[in-house]
Amino acid sequence: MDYFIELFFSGLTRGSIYALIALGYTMVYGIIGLINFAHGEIYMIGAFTAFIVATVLSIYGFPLLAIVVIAGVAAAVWSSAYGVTIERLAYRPLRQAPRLAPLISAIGMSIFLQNYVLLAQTSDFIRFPELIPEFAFMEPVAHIVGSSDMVILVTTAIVMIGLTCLIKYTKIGKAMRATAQDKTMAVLVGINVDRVISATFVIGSALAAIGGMLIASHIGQINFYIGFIAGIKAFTAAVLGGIGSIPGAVLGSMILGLTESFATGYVSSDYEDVFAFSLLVLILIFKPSGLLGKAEIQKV
Amino acid sequence: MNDAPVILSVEGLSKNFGGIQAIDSVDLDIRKGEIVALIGPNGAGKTTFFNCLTGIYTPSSGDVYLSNPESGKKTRLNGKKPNKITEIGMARTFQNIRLFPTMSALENVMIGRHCRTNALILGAIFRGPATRREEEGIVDSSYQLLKKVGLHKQVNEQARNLSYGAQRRLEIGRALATEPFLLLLDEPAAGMNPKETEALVALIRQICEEGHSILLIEHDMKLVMSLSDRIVVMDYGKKIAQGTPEEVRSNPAVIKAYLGEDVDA
Amino acid sequence: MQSGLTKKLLVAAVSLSFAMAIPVAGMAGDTIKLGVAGAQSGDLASYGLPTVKAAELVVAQYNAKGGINGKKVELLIEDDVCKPEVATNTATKLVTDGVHVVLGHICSGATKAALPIYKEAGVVVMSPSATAVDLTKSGDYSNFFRTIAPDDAQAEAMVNFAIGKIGAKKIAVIHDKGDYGKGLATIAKGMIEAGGKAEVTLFEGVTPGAVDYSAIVQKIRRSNADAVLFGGYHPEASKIVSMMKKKRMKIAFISDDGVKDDTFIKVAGDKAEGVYASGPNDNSTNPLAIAAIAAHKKAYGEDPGAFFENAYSAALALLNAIEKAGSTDQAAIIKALQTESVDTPVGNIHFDAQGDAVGVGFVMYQVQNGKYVVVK
Amino acid sequence: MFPVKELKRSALISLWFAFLTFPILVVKVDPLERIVQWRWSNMFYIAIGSFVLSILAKVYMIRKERRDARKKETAATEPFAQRIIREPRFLYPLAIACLIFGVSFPFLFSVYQTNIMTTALMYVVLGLGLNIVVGVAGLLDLGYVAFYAVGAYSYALLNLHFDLGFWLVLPLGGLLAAFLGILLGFPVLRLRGDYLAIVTLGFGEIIRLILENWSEFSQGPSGIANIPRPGLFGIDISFGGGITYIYYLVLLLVIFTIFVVNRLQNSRLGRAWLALREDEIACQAMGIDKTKTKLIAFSLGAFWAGLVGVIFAAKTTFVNPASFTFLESAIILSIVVLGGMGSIVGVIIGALILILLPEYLRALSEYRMLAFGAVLVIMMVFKPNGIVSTVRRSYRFKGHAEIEGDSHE
Repeated sequence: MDYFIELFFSGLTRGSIYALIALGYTMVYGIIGLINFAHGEIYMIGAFTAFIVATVLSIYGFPLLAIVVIAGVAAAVWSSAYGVTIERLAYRPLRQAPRLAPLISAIGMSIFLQNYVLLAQTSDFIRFPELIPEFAFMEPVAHIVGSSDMVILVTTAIVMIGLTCLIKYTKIGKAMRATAQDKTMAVLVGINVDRVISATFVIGSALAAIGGMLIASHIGQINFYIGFIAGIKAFTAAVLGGIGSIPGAVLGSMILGLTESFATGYVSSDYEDVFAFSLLVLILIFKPSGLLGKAEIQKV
Repeated sequence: MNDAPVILSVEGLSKNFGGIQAIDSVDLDIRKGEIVALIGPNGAGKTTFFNCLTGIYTPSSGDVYLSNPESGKKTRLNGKKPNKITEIGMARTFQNIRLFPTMSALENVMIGRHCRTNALILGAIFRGPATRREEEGIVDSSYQLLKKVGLHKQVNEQARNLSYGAQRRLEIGRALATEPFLLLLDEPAAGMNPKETEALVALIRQICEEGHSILLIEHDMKLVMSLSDRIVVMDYGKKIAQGTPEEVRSNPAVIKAYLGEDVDA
Repeated sequence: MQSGLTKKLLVAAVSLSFAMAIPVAGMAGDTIKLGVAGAQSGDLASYGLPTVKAAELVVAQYNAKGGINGKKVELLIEDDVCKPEVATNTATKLVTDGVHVVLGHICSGATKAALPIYKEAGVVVMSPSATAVDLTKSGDYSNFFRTIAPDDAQAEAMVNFAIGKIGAKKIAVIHDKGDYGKGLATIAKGMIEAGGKAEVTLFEGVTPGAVDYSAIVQKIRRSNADAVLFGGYHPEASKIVSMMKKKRMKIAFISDDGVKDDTFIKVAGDKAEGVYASGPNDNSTNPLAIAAIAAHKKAYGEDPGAFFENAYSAALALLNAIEKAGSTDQAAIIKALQTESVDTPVGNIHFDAQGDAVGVGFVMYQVQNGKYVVVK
Repeated sequence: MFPVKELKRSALISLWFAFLTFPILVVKVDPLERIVQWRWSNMFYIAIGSFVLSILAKVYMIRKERRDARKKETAATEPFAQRIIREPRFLYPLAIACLIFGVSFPFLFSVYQTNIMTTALMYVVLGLGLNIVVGVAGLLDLGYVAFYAVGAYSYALLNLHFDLGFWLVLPLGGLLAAFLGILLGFPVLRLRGDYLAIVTLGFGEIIRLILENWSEFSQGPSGIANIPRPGLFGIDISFGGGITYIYYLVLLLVIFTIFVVNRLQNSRLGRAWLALREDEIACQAMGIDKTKTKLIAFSLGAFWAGLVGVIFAAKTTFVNPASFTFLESAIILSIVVLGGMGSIVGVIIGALILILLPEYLRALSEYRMLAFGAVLVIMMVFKPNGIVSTVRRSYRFKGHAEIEGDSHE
């Protein structure tokens, strides 16, 4: 039973990280219908910014709590700045273009950002400072659930609730929902669609940055390539849950995380990704719009 | 007229979308050579009815049978795919025009010939005599159809560049290319000016005289009254009346359904 | 308008042919051309770039002395991204550019793809890091040498250490699914099973880049292993090691040369403490190694990366062989490599008939107080 | 000539970029030595660079607007490339010139150049194959590389275990890939757009992971070496000769592919694919069997990937799973989109650009991939429809010389 619980929590941790990244995918997709392949790179840049800021602060002798807060805020700010800039440069000019053009632009952006960080920083793996301390009260269960797992789970939960409130109750949230449903109508009722799209990129990027900081602190290392795999997985999770749906992204991420964890635990980690992708294919065969995605009724 | 063979028979057709009854046990027979109009206020379920007949939606209950007037072969359509139904001999046009926008007018019609021709990969690559003959046949008959719908001067024009009326006519031409014995027209006159509508009426008559039966949805009452042999009226998914134009015109249920709308216009 | 179009066409055609022709112009001149091939971009760049720097340092040193037999040494640096299909292009490019000897490639797969091309062209190749056993022992590649010991020698050192020194009875063999890691792990597994003194309780690959390794670590614990043998590189190793520490596991972690790298200690930090790794003989007191590292720090302002010493040694060995042979003829260089010993940062080495360096063996290291020290 | 307002805008842009790149580009930290390195010069370069670039971009925009305005006044003119393709008078001589150039290539250039060109031509075929799936039939396939891998491993494994020769495996590899295409296509082709994309991506990864992990079958990540090059009636060819030989082989395959794809596009099947891309519902209503037509496109595309896969194995003489990553699929897709979806000439140009570019960018060494990514973005932003758009065939009928609309846009 212990083993099961261990795997369960490890799956949840994974799922939470996927969820933080998947939300960005799903929000952007919901609004402009674009698979933002550069989103994984935003996550990576968030992690790098957090690393740089945290290290500088620790060299100047700041206390841990201040470091965590400032690094987190800085990561979110700069990731959002990158997100908005990418949208402005690589996606906005292509809004009227054929469907695949922004996709290729996104792939190009992803390659560019990877190499940008590679050149500006380093090709090597670097050690990420431990921003999450080992809590004493977690010690009895540390062999099952670590402190950082706990922090990740709690943070993700808080972020999810915050995001839901934001989208449900705030003005910008309502504008986002309106834009996602019908862009032309949104313009007609006086919503500044450009600003809504930018806001979407800001929120999505900030979430990814928080995810990047948490996971980097959890596994203790980063390099310029981490965004790619995490991005693909998170994207898979978003599609699994029904791309465009926010609860779907969370559900999909958790299912993906748990599947991988249990597949590793009970079958073999050799095929953990095979399980993940097979699950995706299976679910989509039976539910072609993902778990919580709206089944499109063809208007004829 | 009434002893002509029934080619389409719909028995108790119903369709619901998650609790909403879009069509409620509708019966309908169409005989060979008839022009039948389906009318009713907006949201009455006319287009849904079309979609159920043509296989785009699967009916929730009821049966649809299509009989080939020549061979007399009767086929149950429920659950058949749209392309199969077209192959059996029923073709349609769409309320909101669905042409292939970047393909030329001719190519749009040529697509209609698809289900009556056979060439596949090897034929396309080697382009043997049989394939070449078939291809010539496609081009030829498609051109004739364009001529029939009056678009032979716009053969190579991209469909999206055609005028609204021309697009509607092209859709009819494309549907005819599948050699249907029953043609379903969904608001063929929508958006046309009086002159265009007049030409359309003539075209529909001509098509009917050439042996195609026609079922059409239309809001233009003048067109409906002058063209149809029979009119079927739907409201809230139910068939509320049917009969000759005169019968329908004086039916109180119909007038009630159209409350305020000028039926005689 | 028509003539305008024709003219435009003509201009386009001419400029196109010029554009294609430019890179063809080879560099003339009487130099010795040392090619350096390996991953210099992409996710494996960190394994390939140190080799470039090593070559630059060695060549600068030679040229400062006036070159080899009066000829300057010229570097031809080409990226292969560690991909076989790119490696064949890289190799062809180097051969076309008239390369005399090649330092590289970095990955075994890319090396295997490139070697037939060098072989046809009569170019000697020496890799600082390609450890696949069949590169030398299959006898397929007479022109291949390396300054790193092959996987089987390393696997043997690791297994002997785990069973003999640590006294492990149950061993979990983990790898990174990669060419190097999985190859090594497979050999080690075979050795453990053939030896009969211990059993393999788990043999699995982890996914590089996965966001979390706790599931596999739990699985290792459940397998009741008393030692983990890991085949792969340091990023995965440090993730597993820190996860094991977090899960309060205290069993021995024994890894390979891909982990015996200071970057591992830098990345894993205090979690690295106590980790065992096999690596080339201890060179920390070797004056050449000390000098090479110092030169690197001076030139690039940082510590050298992976396989730097092997690459530095390979560059020295190649240039020394050319110097001793007095020519760039393949047979002469091979003969010199096999007969003439040379002092390098990895020791005094020469090469056996198969191409493996004699004098390069493996010893076990342990991380103690943030440094790798030899376990006696 | 340049308004002050624009200068101010450019200054703001340059400030923004200075801010944006600040942590990554300016600060470099060493957590162990506890050193912070402030590289202020980088910020300076970025500020200047983005200022100049934004001005250049603005100038370009202004000019483009003027040009567009002028275009509206005069008759719409087709782009240069388009006009060449539409006019047989130009197209045929150009095609013949290309052919002559292609045939004489190994004599004009070095072995290395020939080798690179071979790779580029292989991607031309891959691009044309994927073009059937994505460009013509409109099915977004992000796992195309899986079929490429199937071809490559067919040759590697069949040769290893059964000693089958290149010429026998060439069609076999194609057929195996096509078969796999059908097998995969059945369940997934009813998915729409982006869902299909992610499933094919997943499928591509599954194939790679199986090759990587199932060592008993595929020799795992260490790959299969010493795959023989194709023979020529039993004659052993030297290295340089071998490269030239494979070059001609691939050139032949390119010509064959162009021929076939061209014929397919103007056939009953090709029209059905296009129609499917434009409107699935209408397509079905016109009696086209959606599933069957999609399956044919999917497996035909796979067939080509399989063919090139076999050649890949023979050319590289070594295969391992690392050659078949998602990035490869992305590059082939980029070729199709960049060149112009559905256009044969476009795909050829796209492949030549995207494959030759990184090779000739070698001079930029470590900045190579950075430049590559930037080029992809810039090309898409300035030419979102690809370099060459599709040209549909026009038909002429006797006695109707006055047919309107002969000119396409």
